[in-house]
Amino acid sequence: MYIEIVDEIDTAQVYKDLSDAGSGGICVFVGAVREFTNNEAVVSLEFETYKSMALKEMEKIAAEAIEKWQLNKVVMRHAVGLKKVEEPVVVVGASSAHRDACFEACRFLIDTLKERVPIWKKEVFSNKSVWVSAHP
Amino acid sequence: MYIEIVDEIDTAQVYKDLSDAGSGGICVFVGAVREFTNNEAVVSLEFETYKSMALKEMEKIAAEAIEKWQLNKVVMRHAVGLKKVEEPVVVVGASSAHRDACFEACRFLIDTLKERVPIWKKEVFSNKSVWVSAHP
Amino acid sequence: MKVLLFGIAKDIIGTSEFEVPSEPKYPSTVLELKDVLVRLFPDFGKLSSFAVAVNNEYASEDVSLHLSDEIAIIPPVSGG
Amino acid sequence: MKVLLFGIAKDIIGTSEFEVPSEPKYPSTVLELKDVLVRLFPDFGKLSSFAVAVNNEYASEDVSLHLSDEIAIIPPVSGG
Repeated sequence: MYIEIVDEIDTAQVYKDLSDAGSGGICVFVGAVREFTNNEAVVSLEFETYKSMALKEMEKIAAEAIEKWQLNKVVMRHAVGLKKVEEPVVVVGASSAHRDACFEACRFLIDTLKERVPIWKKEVFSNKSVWVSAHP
Repeated sequence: MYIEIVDEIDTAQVYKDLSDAGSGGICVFVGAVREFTNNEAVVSLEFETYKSMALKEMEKIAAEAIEKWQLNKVVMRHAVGLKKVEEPVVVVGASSAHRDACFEACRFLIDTLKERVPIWKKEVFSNKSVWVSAHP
Repeated sequence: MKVLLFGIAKDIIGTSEFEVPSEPKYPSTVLELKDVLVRLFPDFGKLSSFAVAVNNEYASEDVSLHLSDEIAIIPPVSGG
Repeated sequence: MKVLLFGIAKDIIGTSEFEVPSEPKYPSTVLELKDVLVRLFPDFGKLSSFAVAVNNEYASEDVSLHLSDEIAIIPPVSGG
């Protein structure tokens, strides 16, 4: 299990982390900065975290997934700091004997991370900046 | 669109192929050689293809996925030749504005590849070898 | 009683750590802490959600607070 | 009329290209070709499936064959 908060995501590393002699399937999701939000040009994103709690929540999510889908390996890695368009901000992945399990688990990892892990994203536009989801 | 039959899969390359300023989500599936099939130890897998038709089928599948899920980029890359335990044999992936589309598309790419693309896998055990799925 | 602040919560109070007033007394539960904060900073009442973590775990409103706890305000998360 | 062979089809015939006999006449459709092959090599009848590709496309049984076509036998695929 690789659970980390990092300054930079190294997407070339994740396959090595997940590869395993018992795994026929590996599924990885990478989230990156998109150039537009609701047709407004995004300059950058800024991520902040409550690190000790974020790591603990990610560990719980990974453990839940490992048990439910009998995964061999799991990666959850989130970046913090300023991220520009096209830069990766999060990578999650799972390896398992067959492909159903790794697909379902990978989807669960990213969905649950977004719901529960204390990480906050500020979208910086040319004329303002907004904490995402803060207001209804 | 990156559609290829290769001797070796470079898993470190795929993120770069899929990254795109308009993509918030990238989903990748890697299929690898598992050490056991039905509790029998696998020595290696051997892949053979009808290359011209395989590329054509993969292009059709990728085009179908791009249209259905409005993908930004697609990768379908399959290896041929002898592959040992833990080596990657196939990588498929998709990038899209949001994560629903890339997850669904990635699953479609690998499922449809397995159904339609003329590639054949021989499982080599210590005492025999078997063309997978050849017989009922 | 110190609370840690992140994201928009930090912007609302203007600092990353806030010392909760001890007068008339410290809040003894998560609910009381939330009441104090919304009273002092009405902008907390406008958030989509407003959770409290005690010792690195989400805490429901009836959880008791102690001066030795690590307490944090968790405004709506938006990772990924 | 030449057909390309892959996977177990190659093992059944023992070669990667097979010259279909011209006597009494060449098969004129995919169905006729399949009939000839199953007659000559009964192991084709034991496969889970047995498709034919004409010019790099899966061809249904009523498709006509010409000597200039690239014809291939597609035993059950198992990529991935």
